[in-house]
Amino acid sequence: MKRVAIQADDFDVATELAALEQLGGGGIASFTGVVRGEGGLIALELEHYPAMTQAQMTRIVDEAMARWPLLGVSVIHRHGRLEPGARIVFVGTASRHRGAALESCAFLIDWLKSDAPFWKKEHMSDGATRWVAARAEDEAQALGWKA
Amino acid sequence: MKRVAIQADDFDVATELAALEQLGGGGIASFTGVVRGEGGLIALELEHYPAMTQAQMTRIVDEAMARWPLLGVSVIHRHGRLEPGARIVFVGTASRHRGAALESCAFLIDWLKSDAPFWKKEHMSDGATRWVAARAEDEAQALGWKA
Amino acid sequence: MAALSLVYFAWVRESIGCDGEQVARPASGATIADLITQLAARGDGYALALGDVARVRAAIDQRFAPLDTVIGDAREIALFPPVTGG
Amino acid sequence: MAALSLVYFAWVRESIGCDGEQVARPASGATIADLITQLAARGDGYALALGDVARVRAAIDQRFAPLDTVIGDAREIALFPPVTGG
Repeated sequence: MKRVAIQADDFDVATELAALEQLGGGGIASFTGVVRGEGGLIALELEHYPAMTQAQMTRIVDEAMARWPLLGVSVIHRHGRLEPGARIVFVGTASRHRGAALESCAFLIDWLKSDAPFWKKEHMSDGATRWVAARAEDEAQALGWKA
Repeated sequence: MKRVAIQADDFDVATELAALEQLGGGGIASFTGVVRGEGGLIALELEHYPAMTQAQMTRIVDEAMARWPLLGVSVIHRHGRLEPGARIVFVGTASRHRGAALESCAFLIDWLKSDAPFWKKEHMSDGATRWVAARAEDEAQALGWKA
Repeated sequence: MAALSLVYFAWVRESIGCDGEQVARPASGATIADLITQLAARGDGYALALGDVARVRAAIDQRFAPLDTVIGDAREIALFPPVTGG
Repeated sequence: MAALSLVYFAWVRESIGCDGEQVARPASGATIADLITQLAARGDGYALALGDVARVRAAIDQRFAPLDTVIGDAREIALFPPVTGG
Protein backbone atom coordinates (compact mmCIF):
# COMPACT_ATOMS: atom_id res chain seq x y z
CA MET A 1 0.00 0.00 0.00
CA LYS A 2 1.38 3.39 -0.99
CA ARG A 3 -0.46 6.66 -0.58
CA VAL A 4 1.01 10.11 -1.29
CA ALA A 5 -1.29 13.12 -1.11
CA ILE A 6 -0.87 16.89 -1.18
CA GLN A 7 -4.12 18.59 -0.40
CA ALA A 8 -5.70 21.74 1.04
CA ASP A 9 -8.26 19.78 3.08
CA ASP A 10 -7.74 18.26 6.49
CA PHE A 11 -7.30 14.50 6.77
CA ASP A 12 -8.55 11.87 9.18
CA VAL A 13 -5.71 10.19 11.07
CA ALA A 14 -7.93 7.31 12.21
CA THR A 15 -8.84 6.43 8.60
CA GLU A 16 -5.18 6.42 7.59
CA LEU A 17 -4.14 4.27 10.55
CA ALA A 18 -7.01 1.83 10.05
CA ALA A 19 -5.84 1.21 6.46
CA LEU A 20 -2.29 0.57 7.70
CA GLU A 21 -3.52 -1.78 10.45
CA GLN A 22 -5.27 -3.97 7.84
CA LEU A 23 -2.02 -5.00 6.16
CA GLY A 24 -1.12 -7.85 8.48
CA GLY A 25 1.99 -6.21 9.97
CA GLY A 26 2.84 -6.18 13.63
CA GLY A 27 3.65 -2.48 13.94
CA ILE A 28 2.24 0.80 12.72
CA ALA A 29 4.18 4.00 13.39
CA SER A 30 2.83 7.46 12.74
CA PHE A 31 3.73 11.09 13.05
CA THR A 32 1.26 13.97 12.87
CA GLY A 33 2.49 17.54 12.59
CA VAL A 34 0.34 20.35 13.96
CA VAL A 35 0.71 24.14 13.50
CA ARG A 36 1.96 25.70 16.73
CA GLY A 37 0.56 29.12 17.68
CA GLU A 38 3.68 30.60 19.22
CA GLY A 39 5.04 34.15 19.16
CA GLY A 40 1.81 35.70 17.91
CA LEU A 41 1.37 33.42 14.89
CA ILE A 42 -2.20 33.47 13.62
CA ALA A 43 -1.72 31.44 10.42
CA LEU A 44 0.86 29.60 8.38
CA GLU A 45 0.54 29.75 4.61
CA LEU A 46 2.12 26.85 2.73
CA GLU A 47 3.06 27.21 -0.90
CA HIS A 48 4.33 24.30 -2.99
CA TYR A 49 5.33 23.43 -6.55
CA PRO A 50 2.62 20.90 -7.35
CA ALA A 51 4.25 18.75 -10.05
CA MET A 52 7.62 18.72 -8.32
CA THR A 53 6.35 18.26 -4.77
CA GLN A 54 4.17 15.27 -5.69
CA ALA A 55 6.99 13.66 -7.72
CA GLN A 56 9.57 14.16 -4.97
CA MET A 57 7.27 12.90 -2.21
CA THR A 58 6.57 9.79 -4.29
CA ARG A 59 10.30 9.31 -4.86
CA ILE A 60 11.17 9.54 -1.16
CA VAL A 61 8.38 7.09 -0.27
CA ASP A 62 9.75 4.67 -2.88
CA GLU A 63 13.19 5.09 -1.32
CA ALA A 64 11.82 4.29 2.15
CA MET A 65 10.04 1.20 0.78
CA ALA A 66 13.29 0.03 -0.81
CA ARG A 67 15.26 0.64 2.37
CA TRP A 68 12.93 -0.94 4.93
CA PRO A 69 10.61 -3.96 4.59
CA LEU A 70 7.37 -1.98 4.69
CA LEU A 71 3.86 -3.26 4.07
CA GLY A 72 2.43 0.21 3.63
CA VAL A 73 3.20 3.92 3.72
CA SER A 74 0.82 6.85 3.85
CA VAL A 75 2.11 10.40 3.52
CA ILE A 76 -0.20 13.42 3.46
CA HIS A 77 0.85 17.05 3.34
CA ARG A 78 -1.50 20.02 3.40
CA HIS A 79 -0.96 23.33 1.62
CA GLY A 80 -2.69 26.70 1.83
CA ARG A 81 -3.57 28.69 4.93
CA LEU A 82 -3.45 26.74 8.20
CA GLU A 83 -4.22 28.11 11.65
CA PRO A 84 -2.65 27.05 14.96
CA GLY A 85 -3.90 23.63 16.00
CA ALA A 86 -4.47 22.52 12.40
CA ARG A 87 -2.86 19.30 11.21
CA ILE A 88 -0.25 20.00 8.56
CA VAL A 89 1.43 16.67 7.81
CA PHE A 90 0.97 12.95 8.43
CA VAL A 91 3.31 10.01 7.96
CA GLY A 92 2.21 6.46 8.70
CA THR A 93 4.19 3.27 8.11
CA ALA A 94 3.36 -0.40 8.62
CA SER A 95 5.82 -3.27 8.87
CA ARG A 96 6.09 -6.76 10.33
CA HIS A 97 8.38 -5.44 13.05
CA ARG A 98 8.49 -2.19 14.93
CA GLY A 99 12.05 -1.16 14.02
CA ALA A 100 11.33 -0.75 10.32
CA ALA A 101 8.07 1.09 10.98
CA LEU A 102 9.60 3.52 13.49
CA GLU A 103 12.78 4.23 11.52
CA SER A 104 11.09 4.76 8.18
CA CYS A 105 8.51 7.06 9.80
CA ALA A 106 11.31 9.21 11.27
CA PHE A 107 13.19 9.17 7.94
CA LEU A 108 10.13 10.35 6.01
CA ILE A 109 9.13 13.12 8.39
CA ASP A 110 12.72 14.39 8.55
CA TRP A 111 12.75 14.65 4.76
CA LEU A 112 9.34 16.30 4.61
CA LYS A 113 10.24 18.89 7.24
CA SER A 114 13.54 19.86 5.64
CA ASP A 115 13.82 18.93 1.96
CA ALA A 116 10.28 18.85 0.61
CA PRO A 117 9.55 21.69 -1.84
CA PHE A 118 7.36 23.82 0.42
CA TRP A 119 7.69 27.45 1.41
CA LYS A 120 6.04 28.81 4.54
CA LYS A 121 4.79 32.30 5.22
CA GLU A 122 3.91 33.31 8.76
CA HIS A 123 0.99 35.65 9.42
CA MET A 124 1.33 37.36 12.78
CA SER A 125 -1.30 38.90 15.06
CA ASP A 126 0.15 42.40 14.49
CA GLY A 127 -0.49 42.07 10.75
CA ALA A 128 3.12 41.37 9.83
CA THR A 129 4.01 38.55 7.47
CA ARG A 130 7.34 36.80 7.06
CA TRP A 131 8.66 34.06 4.78
CA VAL A 132 10.32 31.39 6.93
CA ALA A 133 14.03 30.86 6.18
CA ALA A 134 15.48 27.39 5.64
CA ARG A 135 16.34 25.86 8.99
CA ALA A 136 19.93 24.75 9.41
CA GLU A 137 19.04 22.29 12.19
CA ASP A 138 16.56 20.44 10.02
CA GLU A 139 19.11 20.19 7.24
CA ALA A 140 21.65 18.71 9.65
CA GLN A 141 19.10 16.14 10.85
CA ALA A 142 18.21 15.04 7.31
CA LEU A 143 21.90 14.73 6.43
CA GLY A 144 22.24 12.14 9.17
CA TRP A 145 20.13 9.72 7.11
CA LYS A 146 22.33 10.13 4.05
CA ALA A 147 25.56 9.21 5.87
CA MET B 1 -0.84 14.75 30.24
CA LYS B 2 0.11 11.27 31.35
CA ARG B 3 -1.95 8.16 30.73
CA VAL B 4 -0.90 4.62 31.58
CA ALA B 5 -3.45 1.83 31.14
CA ILE B 6 -3.39 -1.96 31.24
CA GLN B 7 -6.69 -3.36 30.12
CA ALA B 8 -8.38 -6.35 28.52
CA ASP B 9 -10.54 -4.17 26.26
CA ASP B 10 -9.54 -2.74 22.91
CA PHE B 11 -8.73 0.97 22.70
CA ASP B 12 -9.48 3.69 20.17
CA VAL B 13 -6.33 5.09 18.59
CA ALA B 14 -8.15 8.15 17.25
CA THR B 15 -9.33 9.14 20.75
CA GLU B 16 -5.80 8.81 22.13
CA LEU B 17 -4.27 10.83 19.30
CA ALA B 18 -6.93 13.53 19.52
CA ALA B 19 -6.08 14.07 23.20
CA LEU B 20 -2.38 14.38 22.34
CA GLU B 21 -3.10 16.81 19.48
CA GLN B 22 -4.91 19.15 21.91
CA LEU B 23 -1.77 19.89 23.92
CA GLY B 24 -0.37 22.66 21.72
CA GLY B 25 2.70 20.75 20.54
CA GLY B 26 3.92 20.60 16.97
CA GLY B 27 4.40 16.85 16.76
CA ILE B 28 2.58 13.70 17.80
CA ALA B 29 4.27 10.33 17.31
CA SER B 30 2.56 7.02 17.81
CA PHE B 31 3.13 3.31 17.58
CA THR B 32 0.40 0.68 17.49
CA GLY B 33 1.27 -2.99 17.87
CA VAL B 34 -0.99 -5.60 16.29
CA VAL B 35 -1.03 -9.39 16.78
CA ARG B 36 0.39 -11.09 13.68
CA GLY B 37 -1.21 -14.36 12.59
CA GLU B 38 1.89 -16.14 11.37
CA GLY B 39 2.90 -19.80 11.54
CA GLY B 40 -0.57 -21.02 12.45
CA LEU B 41 -1.09 -18.71 15.43
CA ILE B 42 -4.75 -18.42 16.34
CA ALA B 43 -4.41 -16.44 19.57
CA LEU B 44 -1.88 -14.83 21.85
CA GLU B 45 -2.58 -14.91 25.58
CA LEU B 46 -0.93 -12.17 27.62
CA GLU B 47 -0.39 -12.58 31.32
CA HIS B 48 0.93 -9.79 33.51
CA TYR B 49 1.67 -8.99 37.16
CA PRO B 50 -0.88 -6.24 37.70
CA ALA B 51 0.66 -4.22 40.56
CA MET B 52 4.18 -4.51 39.18
CA THR B 53 3.31 -3.95 35.53
CA GLN B 54 1.32 -0.78 36.24
CA ALA B 55 4.06 0.58 38.55
CA GLN B 56 6.84 -0.17 36.07
CA MET B 57 4.96 1.27 33.10
CA THR B 58 4.36 4.44 35.10
CA ARG B 59 8.04 4.59 36.04
CA ILE B 60 9.24 4.26 32.45
CA VAL B 61 6.79 6.94 31.31
CA ASP B 62 8.12 9.24 34.05
CA GLU B 63 11.64 8.50 32.83
CA ALA B 64 10.70 9.40 29.24
CA MET B 65 9.08 12.64 30.45
CA ALA B 66 12.26 13.53 32.36
CA ARG B 67 14.46 12.70 29.40
CA TRP B 68 12.55 14.48 26.62
CA PRO B 69 10.50 17.71 26.75
CA LEU B 70 7.12 16.04 26.31
CA LEU B 71 3.70 17.64 26.58
CA GLY B 72 1.93 14.31 26.87
CA VAL B 73 2.34 10.56 26.84
CA SER B 74 -0.27 7.86 26.45
CA VAL B 75 0.64 4.19 26.90
CA ILE B 76 -1.93 1.40 26.71
CA HIS B 77 -1.26 -2.32 26.92
CA ARG B 78 -3.83 -5.04 26.61
CA HIS B 79 -3.77 -8.39 28.42
CA GLY B 80 -5.77 -11.57 28.03
CA ARG B 81 -6.52 -13.50 24.84
CA LEU B 82 -5.90 -11.59 21.62
CA GLU B 83 -6.45 -12.89 18.10
CA PRO B 84 -4.47 -12.00 14.97
CA GLY B 85 -5.29 -8.50 13.81
CA ALA B 86 -6.11 -7.31 17.34
CA ARG B 87 -4.34 -4.24 18.70
CA ILE B 88 -2.09 -5.16 21.60
CA VAL B 89 -0.18 -2.00 22.54
CA PHE B 90 -0.24 1.74 21.89
CA VAL B 91 2.31 4.46 22.60
CA GLY B 92 1.61 8.10 21.78
CA THR B 93 3.83 11.08 22.57
CA ALA B 94 3.40 14.83 22.00
CA SER B 95 6.11 17.45 22.01
CA ARG B 96 6.86 20.89 20.60
CA HIS B 97 9.28 19.36 18.12
CA ARG B 98 9.27 16.10 16.24
CA GLY B 99 12.61 14.74 17.50
CA ALA B 100 11.48 14.42 21.11
CA ALA B 101 8.15 12.88 20.11
CA LEU B 102 9.70 10.30 17.77
CA GLU B 103 12.59 9.32 20.03
CA SER B 104 10.52 8.96 23.19
CA CYS B 105 7.92 6.89 21.30
CA ALA B 106 10.65 4.50 20.11
CA PHE B 107 12.17 4.38 23.60
CA LEU B 108 8.84 3.50 25.23
CA ILE B 109 7.84 0.82 22.75
CA ASP B 110 11.30 -0.78 22.93
CA TRP B 111 10.93 -1.00 26.70
CA LEU B 112 7.38 -2.34 26.50
CA LYS B 113 8.30 -5.02 23.96
CA SER B 114 11.32 -6.28 25.89
CA ASP B 115 11.31 -5.37 29.58
CA ALA B 116 7.67 -4.94 30.57
CA PRO B 117 6.44 -7.69 32.92
CA PHE B 118 4.30 -9.61 30.44
CA TRP B 119 4.40 -13.27 29.47
CA LYS B 120 2.95 -14.49 26.20
CA LYS B 121 1.46 -17.85 25.39
CA GLU B 122 0.85 -18.80 21.79
CA HIS B 123 -2.19 -20.87 20.84
CA MET B 124 -1.68 -22.64 17.51
CA SER B 125 -4.22 -23.93 14.98
CA ASP B 126 -3.15 -27.56 15.70
CA GLY B 127 -4.13 -27.13 19.37
CA ALA B 128 -0.56 -26.76 20.63
CA THR B 129 0.35 -24.02 23.08
CA ARG B 130 3.76 -22.58 23.80
CA TRP B 131 5.10 -19.95 26.20
CA VAL B 132 7.19 -17.44 24.23
CA ALA B 133 10.83 -17.24 25.34
CA ALA B 134 12.52 -13.91 26.04
CA ARG B 135 13.86 -12.50 22.78
CA ALA B 136 17.57 -11.74 22.77
CA GLU B 137 17.22 -9.25 19.93
CA ASP B 138 14.68 -7.16 21.82
CA GLU B 139 16.95 -7.14 24.85
CA ALA B 140 19.86 -5.89 22.74
CA GLN B 141 17.70 -3.10 21.31
CA ALA B 142 16.55 -1.94 24.74
CA LEU B 143 20.14 -1.95 26.00
CA GLY B 144 20.99 0.60 23.32
CA TRP B 145 18.92 3.20 25.18
CA LYS B 146 20.77 2.61 28.43
CA ALA B 147 24.22 3.20 26.95
CA MET C 1 6.11 -11.89 61.73
CA ALA C 2 3.36 -12.49 59.20
CA ALA C 3 3.53 -15.25 56.61
CA LEU C 4 5.11 -14.55 53.24
CA SER C 5 2.95 -14.24 50.12
CA LEU C 6 4.18 -16.00 47.00
CA VAL C 7 2.77 -15.31 43.53
CA TYR C 8 3.52 -17.29 40.38
CA PHE C 9 3.23 -16.38 36.71
CA ALA C 10 3.26 -18.04 33.28
CA TRP C 11 4.65 -21.61 33.18
CA VAL C 12 5.86 -21.36 36.78
CA ARG C 13 2.19 -20.86 37.75
CA GLU C 14 1.01 -23.61 35.39
CA SER C 15 3.55 -26.18 36.63
CA ILE C 16 2.87 -25.48 40.30
CA GLY C 17 -0.85 -25.46 39.63
CA CYS C 18 -1.87 -22.33 41.51
CA ASP C 19 -1.29 -18.59 41.13
CA GLY C 20 0.02 -18.05 44.63
CA GLU C 21 0.07 -19.14 48.24
CA GLN C 22 1.14 -18.15 51.76
CA VAL C 23 4.25 -19.81 53.23
CA ALA C 24 6.04 -19.61 56.56
CA ARG C 25 8.63 -16.85 56.54
CA PRO C 26 12.12 -18.34 55.88
CA ALA C 27 14.92 -18.04 58.43
CA SER C 28 16.52 -14.60 58.80
CA GLY C 29 19.17 -14.08 56.13
CA ALA C 30 17.54 -16.45 53.63
CA THR C 31 17.68 -15.37 50.00
CA ILE C 32 15.20 -15.82 47.17
CA ALA C 33 17.45 -18.60 45.85
CA ASP C 34 17.18 -20.39 49.22
CA LEU C 35 13.39 -20.10 49.03
CA ILE C 36 13.38 -21.50 45.48
CA THR C 37 15.53 -24.49 46.53
CA GLN C 38 13.21 -25.17 49.46
CA LEU C 39 10.10 -25.01 47.23
CA ALA C 40 11.65 -27.21 44.50
CA ALA C 41 12.34 -29.87 47.15
CA ARG C 42 8.57 -30.34 47.46
CA GLY C 43 8.87 -32.29 44.18
CA ASP C 44 6.21 -32.73 41.45
CA GLY C 45 5.08 -29.44 39.90
CA TYR C 46 7.34 -27.43 42.20
CA ALA C 47 10.41 -29.37 41.03
CA LEU C 48 9.31 -28.92 37.42
CA ALA C 49 8.77 -25.17 37.82
CA LEU C 50 11.71 -24.31 40.04
CA GLY C 51 14.24 -27.14 39.67
CA ASP C 52 16.29 -25.25 37.08
CA VAL C 53 16.96 -22.01 38.94
CA ALA C 54 18.64 -20.45 35.88
CA ARG C 55 15.21 -20.26 34.21
CA VAL C 56 13.54 -18.47 37.13
CA ARG C 57 13.30 -14.75 37.77
CA ALA C 58 11.89 -12.99 40.82
CA ALA C 59 10.48 -9.80 42.22
CA ILE C 60 10.28 -8.61 45.82
CA ASP C 61 7.31 -6.40 46.62
CA GLN C 62 6.67 -5.75 42.93
CA ARG C 63 10.26 -4.93 41.99
CA PHE C 64 12.62 -7.19 40.04
CA ALA C 65 15.25 -8.62 42.39
CA PRO C 66 18.31 -10.83 41.81
CA LEU C 67 17.97 -14.32 43.28
CA ASP C 68 20.68 -13.62 45.87
CA THR C 69 18.55 -10.88 47.43
CA VAL C 70 17.79 -11.44 51.13
CA ILE C 71 14.04 -11.75 51.68
CA GLY C 72 14.12 -9.83 54.98
CA ASP C 73 10.72 -8.33 55.82
CA ALA C 74 9.35 -8.42 52.27
CA ARG C 75 5.60 -9.04 52.01
CA GLU C 76 5.37 -10.54 48.50
CA ILE C 77 7.78 -12.63 46.44
CA ALA C 78 6.92 -13.29 42.80
CA LEU C 79 8.50 -16.14 40.82
CA PHE C 80 8.22 -16.30 37.04
CA PRO C 81 10.06 -17.00 33.77
CA PRO C 82 12.11 -14.18 32.19
CA VAL C 83 9.60 -11.56 31.01
CA THR C 84 8.97 -11.53 27.27
CA GLY C 85 7.58 -8.02 26.97
CA GLY C 86 4.21 -7.15 25.50
CA MET D 1 12.31 26.05 -30.54
CA ALA D 2 9.38 26.86 -28.27
CA ALA D 3 9.55 29.60 -25.66
CA LEU D 4 10.76 28.73 -22.15
CA SER D 5 8.28 28.60 -19.25
CA LEU D 6 9.36 30.23 -16.03
CA VAL D 7 7.58 29.63 -12.71
CA TYR D 8 8.20 31.56 -9.49
CA PHE D 9 7.50 30.66 -5.86
CA ALA D 10 7.34 32.32 -2.44
CA TRP D 11 9.02 35.74 -2.18
CA VAL D 12 10.53 35.40 -5.67
CA ARG D 13 6.94 35.21 -6.97
CA GLU D 14 5.78 38.06 -4.72
CA SER D 15 8.65 40.41 -5.69
CA ILE D 16 8.25 39.75 -9.40
CA GLY D 17 4.50 40.06 -9.09
CA CYS D 18 3.39 37.02 -11.08
CA ASP D 19 3.62 33.25 -10.68
CA GLY D 20 5.20 32.60 -14.05
CA GLU D 21 5.67 33.72 -17.64
CA GLN D 22 6.99 32.66 -21.03
CA VAL D 23 10.33 34.06 -22.17
CA ALA D 24 12.40 33.73 -25.34
CA ARG D 25 14.74 30.76 -25.10
CA PRO D 26 18.26 31.94 -24.10
CA ALA D 27 21.27 31.39 -26.38
CA SER D 28 22.57 27.82 -26.63
CA GLY D 29 24.90 27.07 -23.73
CA ALA D 30 23.26 29.57 -21.36
CA THR D 31 22.97 28.46 -17.73
CA ILE D 32 20.28 29.11 -15.14
CA ALA D 33 22.63 31.70 -13.59
CA ASP D 34 22.84 33.50 -16.95
CA LEU D 35 19.03 33.54 -17.12
CA ILE D 36 18.81 34.93 -13.58
CA THR D 37 21.30 37.74 -14.39
CA GLN D 38 19.32 38.61 -17.53
CA LEU D 39 16.01 38.70 -15.60
CA ALA D 40 17.48 40.75 -12.70
CA ALA D 41 18.65 43.34 -15.26
CA ARG D 42 14.96 44.14 -15.93
CA GLY D 43 15.11 46.05 -12.62
CA ASP D 44 12.25 46.71 -10.14
CA GLY D 45 10.71 43.52 -8.75
CA TYR D 46 13.02 41.32 -10.85
CA ALA D 47 16.10 43.01 -9.37
CA LEU D 48 14.65 42.64 -5.87
CA ALA D 49 13.81 38.95 -6.36
CA LEU D 50 16.88 37.85 -8.30
CA GLY D 51 19.60 40.48 -7.67
CA ASP D 52 21.24 38.40 -4.93
CA VAL D 53 21.80 35.12 -6.73
CA ALA D 54 23.04 33.40 -3.54
CA ARG D 55 19.47 33.51 -2.22
CA VAL D 56 17.93 31.87 -5.29
CA ARG D 57 17.42 28.16 -5.97
CA ALA D 58 16.17 26.54 -9.15
CA ALA D 59 14.61 23.48 -10.72
CA ILE D 60 14.66 22.34 -14.34
CA ASP D 61 11.62 20.37 -15.45
CA GLN D 62 10.57 19.77 -11.83
CA ARG D 63 13.96 18.64 -10.55
CA PHE D 64 16.31 20.69 -8.37
CA ALA D 65 19.26 21.89 -10.44
CA PRO D 66 22.44 23.84 -9.56
CA LEU D 67 22.54 27.36 -11.02
CA ASP D 68 25.41 26.46 -13.35
CA THR D 69 23.23 23.91 -15.15
CA VAL D 70 22.86 24.55 -18.89
CA ILE D 71 19.22 25.20 -19.80
CA GLY D 72 19.43 23.29 -23.09
CA ASP D 73 16.02 22.11 -24.27
CA ALA D 74 14.33 22.28 -20.86
CA ARG D 75 10.66 23.20 -20.94
CA GLU D 76 10.22 24.70 -17.45
CA ILE D 77 12.60 26.57 -15.16
CA ALA D 78 11.44 27.27 -11.59
CA LEU D 79 13.08 29.99 -9.47
CA PHE D 80 12.46 30.14 -5.72
CA PRO D 81 14.04 30.67 -2.28
CA PRO D 82 15.67 27.68 -0.54
CA VAL D 83 12.85 25.28 0.38
CA THR D 84 11.84 25.32 4.03
CA GLY D 85 10.12 21.95 4.17
CA GLY D 86 6.57 21.41 5.32
